[in-house]
Amino acid sequence: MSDKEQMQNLIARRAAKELAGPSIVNLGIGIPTLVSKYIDDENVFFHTENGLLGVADVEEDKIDPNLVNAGKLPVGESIGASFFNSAESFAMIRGGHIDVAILGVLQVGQNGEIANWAVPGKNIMGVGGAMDLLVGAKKVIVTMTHTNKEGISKILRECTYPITSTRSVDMIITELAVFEVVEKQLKLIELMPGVSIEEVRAKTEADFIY
Amino acid sequence: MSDKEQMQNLIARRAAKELAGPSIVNLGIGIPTLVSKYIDDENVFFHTENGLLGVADVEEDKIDPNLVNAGKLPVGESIGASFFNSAESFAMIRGGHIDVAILGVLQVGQNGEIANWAVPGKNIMGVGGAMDLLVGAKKVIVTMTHTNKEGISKILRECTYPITSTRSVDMIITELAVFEVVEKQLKLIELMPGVSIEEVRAKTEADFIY
Amino acid sequence: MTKVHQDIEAALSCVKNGHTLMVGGFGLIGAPLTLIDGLTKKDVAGLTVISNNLGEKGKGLGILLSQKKIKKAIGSYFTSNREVGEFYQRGDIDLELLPQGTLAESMRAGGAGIGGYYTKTSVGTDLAKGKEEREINGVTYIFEPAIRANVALIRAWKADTLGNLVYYKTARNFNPVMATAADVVIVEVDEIVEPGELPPEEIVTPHLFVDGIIKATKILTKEGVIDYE
Amino acid sequence: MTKVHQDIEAALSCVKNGHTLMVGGFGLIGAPLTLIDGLTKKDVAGLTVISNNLGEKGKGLGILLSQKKIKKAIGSYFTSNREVGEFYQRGDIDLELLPQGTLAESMRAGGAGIGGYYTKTSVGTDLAKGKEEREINGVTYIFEPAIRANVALIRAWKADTLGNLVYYKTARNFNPVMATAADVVIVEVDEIVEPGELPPEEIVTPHLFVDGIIKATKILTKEGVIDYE
Repeated sequence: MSDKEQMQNLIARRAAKELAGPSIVNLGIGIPTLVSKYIDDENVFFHTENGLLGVADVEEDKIDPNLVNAGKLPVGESIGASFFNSAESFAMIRGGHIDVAILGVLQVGQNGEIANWAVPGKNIMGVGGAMDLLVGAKKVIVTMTHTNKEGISKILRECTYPITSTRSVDMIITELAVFEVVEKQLKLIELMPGVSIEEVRAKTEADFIY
Repeated sequence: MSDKEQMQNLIARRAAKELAGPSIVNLGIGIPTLVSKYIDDENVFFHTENGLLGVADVEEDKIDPNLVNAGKLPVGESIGASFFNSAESFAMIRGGHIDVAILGVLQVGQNGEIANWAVPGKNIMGVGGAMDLLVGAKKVIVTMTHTNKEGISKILRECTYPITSTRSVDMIITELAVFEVVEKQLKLIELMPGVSIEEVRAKTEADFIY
Repeated sequence: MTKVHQDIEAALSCVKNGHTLMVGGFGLIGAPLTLIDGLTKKDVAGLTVISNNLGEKGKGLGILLSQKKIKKAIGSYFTSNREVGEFYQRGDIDLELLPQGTLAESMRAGGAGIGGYYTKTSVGTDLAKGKEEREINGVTYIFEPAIRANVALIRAWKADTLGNLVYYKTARNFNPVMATAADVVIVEVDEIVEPGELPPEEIVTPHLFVDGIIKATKILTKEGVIDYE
Repeated sequence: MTKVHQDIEAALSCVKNGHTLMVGGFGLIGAPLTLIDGLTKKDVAGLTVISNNLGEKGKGLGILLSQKKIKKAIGSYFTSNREVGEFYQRGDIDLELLPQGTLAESMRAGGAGIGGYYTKTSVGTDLAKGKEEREINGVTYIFEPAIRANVALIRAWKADTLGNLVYYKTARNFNPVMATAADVVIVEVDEIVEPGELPPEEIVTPHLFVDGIIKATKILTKEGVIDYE
């Protein structure tokens, strides 16, 4: 594994600890997709908005081009899985039938609002299911690298990119720390192994309670 | 057959002439239910709003208590039939996917509006799918006895009972005559066998073109 | 984890005084007869019942009505039980009458996170009185709000132990819609099977909608409702 | 009567200049690749395409874009085809971006005779700008109008000759919804069977929604899209 992959897996493994069955979990594209590897609870069921409850890993030789997740990556189906159409799938999401959504983001504000679909100055070209998941999932967990490629904090006082929802996420997990969002404020609840609070402070623009 | 049954079958047989495949037809309770007996076109498909496309007659010894039409009467299913839920069924109706609805009524006004769900002075207790069919079906045909038990015209200048819809029906078939509704006016297009225009005039309160 | 209840009291422990219940079925067809029978034996009052009709007199939900456990009913066709009219005349029940399609659509909206919607159905009739009108692309619609319930009691044909459901013929009717629109969904079924026995493409109600499962002991036959062991 | 077309030109004769088309699929998965290929060979222009995305560059709907047959696209995720951005920059295409759930729900409304509806999705974001807000039971929603099309081009797994459809795994996606929301619905399928071969309880799209059927000749495999005889 590359350093980057190790970091992503560290974050995904920590996110997996938040999941306990029975629960219905929707995993976004990127780091969230890795979370299922670390789940060994048969009562955690994965939902993908393109129309499947019961997403499972798939072996290379069993790949079916017509069985994919929301990132269009090949997946398998678990025992007891079901397929449904896009309107039904988003009815589940908006209707409050998804317990946890785990999402990647571009930015988080210190009020817990996120931006993960558009960058100012670029064409607004894609939103997918992000806004639906934000308004519909009972709990939203963000998994993200703490800083961008330039080393600049992605946890900001305020999102500078267009927000995805006025709903605050519930938890933020990075390679440095875990935050809860309580009454629109960030609260650091855990440092990742070997990370100091000084390092988190230095790499976080947002104010947070500790 | 009793006189009443003969009259009902006369009306139903005439209504059946209006149906030619390919078409999707919803039959109401009462006389409309009899129409399917007189259809011998395999491309006329019967829809019932409780969730079946492909209603067929059923023999006494094959009755299934869980296979009924909207009048809760036992029916059969044709080859190529499908079942769906009530929301899907009314989505079909409202969404314009039903070609013809054949309905019974209490009254018709001379503008073609009908009343078939409530009687003044009695509790308003039931409406069922009548209002949905009126707004959704491409063509609505009324089958009815020309007069009520007291011999009074049911085709009135104006409905005195609460109307089912502001949409006028397209055709009215009684044991005496067939009317089309053209631009909110009744037009007599056919006398039933052995019936004189004088008899129709005498038994019809509404104005009509002939 | 299992969603399968062994006794009816446990299955119905989620139903509390004053609750709003959705109850599946078109008349007795597809109605959760076992759960309804359980309700008639449960000490509960002040219920609001959302169901197409209130059974027939002395049958299905009709028994619950006779027991005066229902304070309000929302449905499309109460005519099938003449006792509803008697209760209404005496002021012993509130009624809300909706066109059948509006009833179904409002539940679907409630289950799908839709706050309300515009329908053509009932525009210009007595059932639209007091309802907001809106013209969209030259057509007049009325606003209808979403409906939800505390508990839905439904009937299906088969459930796997996860709660995936399939339905039998026209006993499907309102059941799959109600399964989406209540905080707690309890289903009675003719048969309980293992996960994997219902093909993924054929499942009508995915298990995320279902909270409790019980085997039906009341069955609708040509001769009426019978007990089944 | 048969709905089965033998050649692609006949199947696509319903598509006219300036039409609004719904095209099924989530990327290439479940997309009507045969019908799209037919469109690339048809002399047609000024289309509005409603589809989750516009394929990839040079694939699926991406070809149609390159051919400048699309004047407007309504979808949720155009990012998968970078050429869409280039066209947009040059003013060669109009885009309407909707959240994926709103896209699906608006089509469902269009097919179900619903004029419009209120959703929580996108409230307070740039995608809600200019849209009517309404509070219902203390929650803020925005109004979204129904969407319909002149023609829907979809893909299913099996059709019987009446037009009843079933779908394969996640190739289902938008296809069943689009089947309800267009004046003319043309489906391509892997297999055409006789009426009665699809069990009545398992049919996903009843035949009343379907106008034309054609056997697919373009198939998505692990290695990409291939021709199939």
